[in-house]
Amino acid sequence: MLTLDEVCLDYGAFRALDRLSLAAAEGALVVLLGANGAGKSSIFRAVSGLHRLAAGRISLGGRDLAGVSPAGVVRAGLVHCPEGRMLFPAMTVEKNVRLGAYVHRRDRAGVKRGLDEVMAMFPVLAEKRHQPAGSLSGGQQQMVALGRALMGRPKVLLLDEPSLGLAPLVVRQMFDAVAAVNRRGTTVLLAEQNAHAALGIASHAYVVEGGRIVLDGPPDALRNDDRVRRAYLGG
Amino acid sequence: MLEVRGLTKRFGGLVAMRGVDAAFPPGKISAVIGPNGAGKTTFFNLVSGTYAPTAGRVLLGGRDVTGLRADAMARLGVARTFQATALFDGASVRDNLIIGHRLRTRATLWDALVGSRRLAAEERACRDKAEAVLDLVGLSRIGHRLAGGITQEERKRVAFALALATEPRILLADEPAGGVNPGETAGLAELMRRIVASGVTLCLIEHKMDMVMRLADHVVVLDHGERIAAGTPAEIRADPRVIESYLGVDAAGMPP
Amino acid sequence: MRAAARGRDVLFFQQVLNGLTIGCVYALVALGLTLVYGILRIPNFAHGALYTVGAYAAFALIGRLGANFWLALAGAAAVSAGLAVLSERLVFARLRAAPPLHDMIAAIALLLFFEAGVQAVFGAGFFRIAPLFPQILRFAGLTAPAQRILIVGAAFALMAGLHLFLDRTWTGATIVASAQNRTGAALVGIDADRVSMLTFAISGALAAVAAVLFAPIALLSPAMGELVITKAFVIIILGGMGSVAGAIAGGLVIGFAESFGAFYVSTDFKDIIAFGLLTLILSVRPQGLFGRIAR
Amino acid sequence: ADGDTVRLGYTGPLSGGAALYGKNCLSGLQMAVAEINAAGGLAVGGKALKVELVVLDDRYSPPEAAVNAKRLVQQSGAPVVFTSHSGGALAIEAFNGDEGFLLGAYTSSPAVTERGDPLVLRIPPSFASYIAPFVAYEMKRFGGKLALAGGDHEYAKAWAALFGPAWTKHGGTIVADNPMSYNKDADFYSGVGKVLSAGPDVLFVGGASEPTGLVIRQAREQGFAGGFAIMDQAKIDEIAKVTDGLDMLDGAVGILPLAYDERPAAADFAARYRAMFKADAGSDAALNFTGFNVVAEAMRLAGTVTDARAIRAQAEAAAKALTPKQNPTALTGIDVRGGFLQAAPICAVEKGKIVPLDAAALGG
Amino acid sequence: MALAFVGALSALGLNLVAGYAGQLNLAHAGFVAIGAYTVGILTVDHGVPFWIAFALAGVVSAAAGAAVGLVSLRLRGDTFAIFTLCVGFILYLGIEKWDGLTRGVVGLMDIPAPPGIGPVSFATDRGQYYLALGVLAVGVWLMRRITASLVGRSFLAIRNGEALAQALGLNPMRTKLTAFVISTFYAGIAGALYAGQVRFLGPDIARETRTFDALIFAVVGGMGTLLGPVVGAVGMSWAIQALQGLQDYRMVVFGPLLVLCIMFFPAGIVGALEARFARRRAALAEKRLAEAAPVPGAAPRGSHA
Ligand SMILES: Nc1ncnc2c1ncn2[C@@H]1O[C@H](COP(=O)(O)OP(=O)(O)OP(=O)(O)O)[C@@H](O)[C@H]1O
Ligand SMILES: Nc1ncnc2c1ncn2[C@@H]1O[C@H](COP(=O)(O)OP(=O)(O)OP(=O)(O)O)[C@@H](O)[C@H]1O
Ligand SMILES: [Mg+2]
Ligand SMILES: [Mg+2]
Repeated sequence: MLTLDEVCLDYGAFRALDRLSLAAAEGALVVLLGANGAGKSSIFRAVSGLHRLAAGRISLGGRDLAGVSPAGVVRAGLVHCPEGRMLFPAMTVEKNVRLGAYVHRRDRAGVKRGLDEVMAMFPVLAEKRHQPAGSLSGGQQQMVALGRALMGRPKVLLLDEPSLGLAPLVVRQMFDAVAAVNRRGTTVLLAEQNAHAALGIASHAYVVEGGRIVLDGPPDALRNDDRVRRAYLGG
Repeated sequence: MLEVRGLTKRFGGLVAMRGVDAAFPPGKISAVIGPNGAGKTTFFNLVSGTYAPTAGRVLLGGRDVTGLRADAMARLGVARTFQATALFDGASVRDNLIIGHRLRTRATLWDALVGSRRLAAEERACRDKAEAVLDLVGLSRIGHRLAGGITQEERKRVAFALALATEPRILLADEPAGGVNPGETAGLAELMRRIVASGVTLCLIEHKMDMVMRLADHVVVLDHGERIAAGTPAEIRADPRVIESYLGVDAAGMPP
Repeated sequence: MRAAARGRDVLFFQQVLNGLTIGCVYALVALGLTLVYGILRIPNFAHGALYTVGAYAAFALIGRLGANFWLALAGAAAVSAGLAVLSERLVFARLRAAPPLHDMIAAIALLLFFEAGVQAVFGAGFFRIAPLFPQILRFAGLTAPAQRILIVGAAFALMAGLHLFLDRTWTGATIVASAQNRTGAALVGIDADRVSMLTFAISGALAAVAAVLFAPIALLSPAMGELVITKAFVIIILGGMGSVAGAIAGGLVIGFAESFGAFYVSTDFKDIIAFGLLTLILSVRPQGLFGRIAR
Repeated sequence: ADGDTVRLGYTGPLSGGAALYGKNCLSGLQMAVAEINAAGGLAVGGKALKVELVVLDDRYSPPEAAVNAKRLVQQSGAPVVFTSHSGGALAIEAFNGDEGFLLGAYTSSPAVTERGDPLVLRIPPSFASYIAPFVAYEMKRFGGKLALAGGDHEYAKAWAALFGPAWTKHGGTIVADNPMSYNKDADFYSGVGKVLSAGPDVLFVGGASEPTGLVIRQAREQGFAGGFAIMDQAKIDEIAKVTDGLDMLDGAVGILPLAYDERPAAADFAARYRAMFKADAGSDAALNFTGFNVVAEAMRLAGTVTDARAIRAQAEAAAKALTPKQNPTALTGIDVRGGFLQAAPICAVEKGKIVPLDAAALGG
Repeated sequence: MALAFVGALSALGLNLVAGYAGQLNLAHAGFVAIGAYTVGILTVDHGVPFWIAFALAGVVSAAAGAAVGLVSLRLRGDTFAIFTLCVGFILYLGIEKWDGLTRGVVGLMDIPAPPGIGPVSFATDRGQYYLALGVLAVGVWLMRRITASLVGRSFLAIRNGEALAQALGLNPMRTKLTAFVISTFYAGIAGALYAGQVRFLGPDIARETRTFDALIFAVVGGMGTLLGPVVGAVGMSWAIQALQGLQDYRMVVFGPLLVLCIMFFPAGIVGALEARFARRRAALAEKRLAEAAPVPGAAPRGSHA
């Protein structure tokens, strides 16, 4: 479905991704593990067109994504739910979520249906429908971000640290939701520091370090890897 | 050395820090850990004078320094590094460090205008300091490079050098090993030991548990702006609340 | 005694009407300025020139092509919007990676260019556009030139329209979203270039409409934009840079301050009053009336 | 002056708010230059010199006028520099004596000649002569309450400073004094409202013609039924374009527009001007035209195009020697300080028509 | 050209506060005007000798700068810039309306030319030229001392990162205020020179367009470089004069030229040259290091650019 091939990405003189390759099969839930600053978000920024590649190729279902604008990427069926949520803080929850369907705006019935589905998935958002998104707690904001991303009807969903700053209970809800989305057929690429939880729902995992993939395999294999254990599983 | 009592910080409706007590003994390495958004950076911002606390007190060597601004705190010997590894990217590494020692100089505009001897002496002192700290962090050979163009690990080292150039008594390091790979992390840990050995008290925020556990003499755990535990690494590792809210050995397990 | 009191009331209401008229014109100009600033962080000094160009475009449409007032208004809006979009494409879009100061210099350069261009085409003379409604309405001792009522009515209609557009339409939402979070907007598939162009187009059109509405009670001259643009800047920092509500409120505040200042204090000092007010408000509320602190 | 060309300079507003005025003044000078050259040039010292006018824009800024004047003298060798605003003239006076060039100042402001600069010619008539007839006419027709609502620029303030005392001396009272920024403001509604609230019979107004028209218009719109004393910077025919005709101007006194001046020299000038510029001449153009001719004639009489003092010394004789064709403004002489002796005819608007007034009969 | 030197001096001051300390003060022309009027009023109305008034011009302007800076430097970024634009307007309007002191729109005339010092006379144009050149040279020399010193480094630190600079013990307010005051001192001296040169003052010299001129000088020459403002002022003054021949079309040509200039020389003329030298120097240093101590495999990631 999604493949990255020898991708390089620079911030000025600093090379954040260094000939990095990875692939996510259709329907997979792929987890990217890595420390702060390892380059997970940079991978996502490269894929979603927010940052130009220095080298390499990215393809989505056979289509080349190099040089496609973020809007074009969304239209191609790939939605990036970013780190830091990037909500529209002064807009209401409903509007935030609805704007996620911007590329499908002509399908009014579809937008309405999508909105109802998101509200059903996160009942707390239905309650806060008309409040400004900025006034919500971190966990609720993360749900808005996820809901907004789902409105884009992604074939591939990139989730960047959805558990960031969330209470353990909320983290669990979040992972439940992600797993559910994946079960319905959406390919998911999930960047996480919360390795335990992430490996619990993953079908495949990559370990990113210093802008490169240093290890990959099925979750169980990684769980048993010494290095992963030491660095990401706190033991 | 550094002590806080009942430290509280409110941002509008959000309470980012609530009644935190902590003490950082001199000559030791302390660590502050906790989940994302727990208030660790806020804690540093309060202690270093970047934010004024809503309530509570900050004591430095017994003296009440609550509410002093960051520059005053720096002059009293509290240095810090930033989570995003802030450097003056447009300047060379050496120029970064020279400005880092400015607070220990007294030359004024007048000295600059008349080209006084004091200014010359102090500029020499700043240069010497820059070389000394560069040497300490092991980066003498990249002093001429633009700070914007060096690697993440080098940035972390330069950040330490910059803080050291202020001749601090205590150094607050926010995720000093964030974004560097395990090999480099070990090098940084070594550097931190050297810094403490040179007589600087160190306090760090870190997510890399193995490093914290090996390095720290004393650990404070924050969650939701509150202190949920404090003690030696061994005590912390065994604390059920810490396991639950942070270390995340989630007994319940996640749905497949 | 009672007559005198009534006279005072009449004069007072007269000033209210006047403050409203000027305030509306200022608000329309400031709205465009604040939209562009809110989304692209460009302090567009050339905005005043778009105002000038709009007025001259309408003048040419009426005088040389015999268009009626409303047609000329639409034409002027189109011309200014077009020029605004062109300056975005040819200049500001190419400076996006440059330091913010460069946007400001470029805007100043465009201002010089447009102003000189207008003068080169139309000459330095004053012109007038005939009012759509030259009548004077009189009731209860009040006199109100119909054109002024038209300005107020049209401006409020336009502001309401703009509000509905931003609030109720997908396209409007793209603008609001981009102003609040550019990255977030890009990630839901909003085309940043399109939003920039649209924003510049709207800002140009608003400036032109303000100019054409106001032109019949004022005069056209190549420097006419300078008079309003500085006020518009005062207004957007007063209202909070990037805030739509702030631009409207700020416009009315300055309009009333000028009108009452000119009447009750001194016409000579009305500008000082407006700027003084700003200094005062900003020293108490550095983020402006409606501004958000930081980003 | 090199070889067979003599260069004279002009600095005035050619861009910005006062550009039109600057260009009107310039057109009179240009017309004089064209006519002199067409007649074979300027005969000085046995040679026929071609005349050239070097033009610089100063955006109505006095310092820029000063800088321009220096440039004109140093780079073009201009022995004479014309300027069309009092600020510029005053700025140039700071050094024209030292640098030895003649200043042709088109400003009615008396300050320009009052300081005793020996190298200055002040081209327009002094406005002092208009004041008495204006006061007499308006007070007689409308009553004794005057409101001052002129411009806040230097020239308008000088006018108001003479007009106000003349009014009270004639037995009237001043009920409001509220100068407005004719050059900078777009709307005068509040300012006009303020003076009207004092219940005046007569308004003193004036700045550039078009803003003056706006002020008059807005006064009428707010119900003012009295008269207007219009200072000479504003021209009634140009005002009428803003007030949509003369109806709103009923009861106004001002200087007679050139187009209505029926004296043969003036009418002939207007016709020639129209042929050359395809536009109606204004008095700014006519006065500058005469002014230039005085300077040219003085050069011929002095036999030099470089010695400013010698040229200045012949100015009085030159003024007297002008032919009617060179002298549409009926210049009769030049006073010792360099002020031109001429009086523009004055007029009033009565029953929708411009009627010339006899200044002498009104006590002018 | 003497006026171009005055422009350069004023741009030099603006460059210190905007280019080095990162605070774009759009009231700059107002401070030039304060300096100019100080000379004008003191010499004309109070008979103060020119050179004393000249020195006071800098002081008065700097004092006004301190007062304005204390209020306005609490604001940041664009808000600071636009706020100072408004302050500039207040200064301009103040000069225009306070006729009792400044003669308002009439203008202040008969300012004496700078009297000669010893055998040197400044009454002639040539004298004025050398005077302006001399003052400018001293201005550049002092500016060099300031910017190359620890004080100048503090300004740059504030510009490059206020939070970091503060954490390093620099007091941002005091640092910014110092830059602001020096900058307004330069403005005041530029104004004093101007008064002695033009010898007539009108409120227009405080207009925002004058600030824009100085800003354009600095940006075209190179913001944040020592000689940029001087190069810009002399170059642009020349260009504007060269375009006088175009009359009405002057700004029609000048506007696009300016845009092209900032597009293709974003760092300004001097900035571009300096960057070039810096690159060459860095390459040399790198080469020397490599020759001196070849560390195998030490070529760090990210240093390839
Ligand atoms: N805009 C930027 N400019 C310069 N460097 C950047 C920028 N964004 C990221 N970096 C650097 O690139 C590296 C990779 O960053 P990235 O955000 O991809 O890491 P990450 O794995 O997502 O980390 P985190 O867990 O903190 O989100 C880091 O060293 C970071 O400092
Ligand atoms: N300036 C501020 N204004 C408002 N809220 C703030 C501000 N700074 C921090 N916060 C809030 O305070 C809380 C604590 O943030 P803080 O940055 O201290 O967390 P942290 O423990 O450092 O997290 P991380 O590990 O992600 O760095 C967060 O909810 C954050 O949103
Ligand atoms: Mg990340
Ligand atoms: Mg933090």
